[in-house]
Amino acid sequence: MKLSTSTMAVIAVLIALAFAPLYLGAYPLTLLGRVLALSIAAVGVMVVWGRAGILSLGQGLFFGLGGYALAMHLKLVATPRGELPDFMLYNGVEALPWFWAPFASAPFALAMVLILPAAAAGLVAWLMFRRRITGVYVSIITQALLLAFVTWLNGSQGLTSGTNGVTDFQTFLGVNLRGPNVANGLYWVTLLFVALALCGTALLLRTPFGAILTAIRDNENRTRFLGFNPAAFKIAAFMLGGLLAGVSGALYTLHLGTISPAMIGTAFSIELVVWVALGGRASLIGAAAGLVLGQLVKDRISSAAPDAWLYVMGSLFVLVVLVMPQGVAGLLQGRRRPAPLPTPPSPLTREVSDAV
Amino acid sequence: MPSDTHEALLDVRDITVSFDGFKAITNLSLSVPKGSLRVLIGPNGAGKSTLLDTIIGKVRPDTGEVRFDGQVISTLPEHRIAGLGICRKFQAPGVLEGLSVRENLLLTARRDKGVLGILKSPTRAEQDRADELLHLTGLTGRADVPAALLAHGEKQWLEIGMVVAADPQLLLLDEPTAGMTAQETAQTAALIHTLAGRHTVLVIDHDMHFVELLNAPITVLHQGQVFREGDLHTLRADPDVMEIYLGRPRELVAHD
Amino acid sequence: MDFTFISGQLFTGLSVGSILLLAALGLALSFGLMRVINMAHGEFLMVGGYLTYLAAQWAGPTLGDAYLWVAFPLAFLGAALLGAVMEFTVIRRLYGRPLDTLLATFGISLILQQAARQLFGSTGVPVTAPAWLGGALQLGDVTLPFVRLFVIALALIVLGGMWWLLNRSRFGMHVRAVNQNREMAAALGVNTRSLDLLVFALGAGVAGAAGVGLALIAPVNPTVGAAYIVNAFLVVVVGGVGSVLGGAVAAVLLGFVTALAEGFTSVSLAQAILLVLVVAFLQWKPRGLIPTKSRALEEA
Amino acid sequence: MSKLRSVCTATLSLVLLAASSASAQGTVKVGVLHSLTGTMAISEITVANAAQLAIDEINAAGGVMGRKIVVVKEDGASDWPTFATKAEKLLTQDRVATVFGGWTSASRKSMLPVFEKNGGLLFYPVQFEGNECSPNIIYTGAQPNQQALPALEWALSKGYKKIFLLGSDYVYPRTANLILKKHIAAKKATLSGEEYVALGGTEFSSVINKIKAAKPDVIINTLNGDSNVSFFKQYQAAGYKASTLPVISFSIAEQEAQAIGTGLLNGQYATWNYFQSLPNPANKKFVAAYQKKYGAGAAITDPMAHAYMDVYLWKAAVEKAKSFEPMAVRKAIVGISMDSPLGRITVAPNGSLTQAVYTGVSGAGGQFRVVAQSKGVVKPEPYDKLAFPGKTCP
Repeated sequence: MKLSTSTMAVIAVLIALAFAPLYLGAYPLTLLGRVLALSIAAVGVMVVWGRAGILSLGQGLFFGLGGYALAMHLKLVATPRGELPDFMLYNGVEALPWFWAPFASAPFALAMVLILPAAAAGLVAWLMFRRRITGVYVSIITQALLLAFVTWLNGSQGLTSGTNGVTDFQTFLGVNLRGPNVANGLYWVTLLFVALALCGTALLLRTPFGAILTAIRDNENRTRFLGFNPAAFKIAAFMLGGLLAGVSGALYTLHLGTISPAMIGTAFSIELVVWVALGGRASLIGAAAGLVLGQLVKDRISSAAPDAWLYVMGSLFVLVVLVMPQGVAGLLQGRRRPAPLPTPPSPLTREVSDAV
Repeated sequence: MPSDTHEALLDVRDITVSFDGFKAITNLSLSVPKGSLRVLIGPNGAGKSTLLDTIIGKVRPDTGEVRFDGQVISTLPEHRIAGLGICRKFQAPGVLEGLSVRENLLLTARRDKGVLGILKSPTRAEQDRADELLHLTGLTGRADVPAALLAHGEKQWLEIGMVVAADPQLLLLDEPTAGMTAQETAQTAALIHTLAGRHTVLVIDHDMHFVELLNAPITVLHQGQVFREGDLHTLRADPDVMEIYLGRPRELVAHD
Repeated sequence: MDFTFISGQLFTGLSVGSILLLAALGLALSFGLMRVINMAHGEFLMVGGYLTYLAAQWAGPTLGDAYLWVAFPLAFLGAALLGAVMEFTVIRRLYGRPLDTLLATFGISLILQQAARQLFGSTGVPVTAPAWLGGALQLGDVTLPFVRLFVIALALIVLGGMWWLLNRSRFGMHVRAVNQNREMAAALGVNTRSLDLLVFALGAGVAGAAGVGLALIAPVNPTVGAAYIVNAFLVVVVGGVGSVLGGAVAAVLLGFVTALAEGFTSVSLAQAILLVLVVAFLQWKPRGLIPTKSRALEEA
Repeated sequence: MSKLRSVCTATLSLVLLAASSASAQGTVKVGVLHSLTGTMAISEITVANAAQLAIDEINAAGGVMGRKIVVVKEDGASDWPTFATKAEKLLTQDRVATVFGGWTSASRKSMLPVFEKNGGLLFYPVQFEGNECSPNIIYTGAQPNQQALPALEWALSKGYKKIFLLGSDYVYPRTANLILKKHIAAKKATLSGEEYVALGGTEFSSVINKIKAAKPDVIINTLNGDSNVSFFKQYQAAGYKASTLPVISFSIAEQEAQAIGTGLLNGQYATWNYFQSLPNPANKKFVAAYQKKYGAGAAITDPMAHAYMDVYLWKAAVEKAKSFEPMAVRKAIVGISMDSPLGRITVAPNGSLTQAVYTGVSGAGGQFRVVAQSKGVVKPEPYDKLAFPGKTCP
């Protein structure tokens, strides 16, 4: 039986997490739940960036779509029958906009939590990869699209509630969100989704799909000349990343009881990437753990020394990249296995091999 | 060698390729019959690699067309061209460095290269094929090592293995023996002989020793055009061929 | 919409375009020529802006309006020095890893922003433009403020200077040589390492000088750079990476699109419209207006 | 021997325990939750300072019901979700009796569910758009009818009939302007234009061009933060000044006025419930105390005065309720009346203040001189009757 120590450790951590509501106080539990919800988006970043080599700085877009899809439903449920959501009233909107109406149905909204982010990610990816836009161009374009989305959200207050975001939810599927036992329930649901995301992604990456993503990351042209269409696989990976971000966004919205443009903006999206980088961009557990631990540390440091926080964060960006490009997971792996790791995907080596 | 379009598997018709005004290939035509072995030589900058680039779709011809098995392929996307059964071994080893040796072979051996099909595990036949090629290339002991960790020669062998695993109709080999020992070169030549017939093979190389071992019809390219066609002995006796090489005497001796 | 309004908007477009161009010109060096994705580029603008503020504080009382002529060299050299330090300590180690460079420079931008916040506070510091920039040129009913005309002129001068430097000077020849074939240039005796340093510092310096222009129009605050960085990158991408002229055309084009979108829809939606249009444009011309056809470029 | 030691230890620890519980008896925790970092920090740090000043004064005078106030300070980091997270921490981990905090509507909106879920109490000191009355929030800043409408009345009384509305693109300007538009129409005045610029936006060419085309008599300005500096710079460059086209601002107080600079702002108007220049004794004492602690030149603004007063309001309510329990305090606070730096204020049943409204003109040093003031105090109306008919607080 080849249950390695790392697998054992993961199982132990999962067990510890499962029983957290029994030994953690209310606030630490809430915080942990939120951070776990975010870690699902980190898993998505790991697939898209760590495996397929696509650095998206716009994951907030898909995170936001998932979050808003659920928030629209929650808002409609919290609004008395026959009335408009309060913020529409305050903005002079007189009839429910067409795209809001179907979200009154819970099944529709839940389906949209999955479909909207995945479809949007698919569309964005199709537009980019069809024209073979790669590397930093993808980063710039995804960031620009996210910025456009956030600007639109901010500028269309009658439809989206603008900077305030959608707030003031009451119930979800009949459960009172402000009830006393909701915290534990929400925590366990979140943990379940995290486990699902981790297992599902791990299984998927174990199929040849995982191998082909690695191949595309290392040498996209080569896979093309081997008869694979890299664009199709990159679109699939990007959709998976978008889907995970969307689920994460919906859960996060439930945890926070609100979603607003500030929660999904550039800073959020790029921070997501850096936690993944810190944990290990090529490692599933590394990515999720990097985000969870990073956010917890952030909570501590930003409480204790608010001004120092951005210095810490900024230095982390630089240090991770300079000192441990494969993150903590990479360091651990490197220690276990003496053979040198494959060099990180670098366009320079790619350039050399393509310059043929 | 006059080209016969009916029997030709690969038919390059009057193509011109230019980069930023510089013509890398000018009105080049070339025809390779099904099941044959062909060697392509020429001094640096003659357009050999560009020709291969054009065949696999990496570069698009300004004019002219490339036909494969009667079908125009110079407008298809690269992966479709590869899907028709054209596989190229690059000059610098184009192995997939992040994957193990076995994964490299398994991916290339896959029949189903679509997005949905990729979720299926390799078939028994594909796995057997991979094992067989591991044996053939002498990499059985290195099967689970990431390709990035292979020695240069091993990478060459792995890539030859991949090309064979793809089981293409047309094999394009770009300097397959670069970095190999004399013994390995001989092995490679032998391997190529066993491939010809079942596959159509087009080889680029500088190594005259290797070219001699291949013992196949040769096309000489010069300044983006077909300069001569013939066998090695005829060409060695041709003063014009000697002339274009004399400017670059390095290339007449064994490469590297 | 009357004629005055439309001509006013056209001037707005030119004015916005000139600011975009100033923000993007430094990028044309670091991103366009060196393929370095510097997310901290905006902070060079910020540094230029703050140095202008300091110049006004220090030199203003004695020199009066002439502080501006102190501000330019100060902003240029200050930003260039910062750029040189950045290149030497971080960027240099990351050549060939553009995505990692992006992350590292983003970290640097966070640090610089926070430092500015602690030094100058998070609200903007205002810079009073010299009195001779206070008036406006009246063309019929259209008012062309001198400050705006000055910024347009500044953009043109910097553009011209860069064009001369890259295409006519010996330095530019070396830069182009390195850009085309690094090894060959090195073999011919070009010191590529110090050239990298110089080009990057120059790009930073140009951004610093652009910061002077920005400071005359809007207050300088810690996020002023962040506000321009995405648009500046879009200008370079739309113009065609590696083409200074393309960048100039793109900047003016984006300026006009912004002005028209702002004129005919609402100001707050214009930015979203602009970004979507740019992405659509890249579908049509993925390599920008003036593509540089080079094999190495595709993989950058 | 060992028996003795254990007895000693037990006794000592008992004493220590008693002492510590006694000291816990002697204090009460309150939260102060403002942005100490990020874009909002400049405004919110001074507001947090004002609250701290009041707390220090109260502690020096013996505390609240004999208990010293212990402050738990948290940073909202100009990030709305962080406000919610930190509010949750204050309520569930630190178990504070009340929280003083928030500035932007978005931060308040994101904290609201946390306070309602955990039964907490929040004092919110900033002017806002109304349309909200949570039983868990005491809104002491101006409701729209305590700032926007009096400003409009004043402008109309001065003969300005064509009004241009300019704001940052977020909920406060949008809602305030929606209300203003209804009243402009009802008063038969003219709306000559309405424009919004993204928060933090600094490019006003198009806006000024539109203003030029619309030729208004007055601009009602709800721009926020640095946008104001850019706007006034570019407005001046385009040849405007207070005498040719006056601007009435709702988000420019003494601190912002200092930052914009007298040269740009001289002669322009602002409407608030408080100006640093108010001559009442409570204000003189407040200004002196604040400047003693935080520097002689420190500007003092309406939200700071509200934040300072909020602490005293809470103290009065606790003493009236004889309890720190948030809902008991909320119940007791209605009807409390005091002489504050803002003048005489009273807490209305909806949890907002009945307070006076002042319009001031900007002059030297970022100070405003009061040019008009409401007749007596104005009752808070969270829902405007014209814009949102039939809506009331429960």
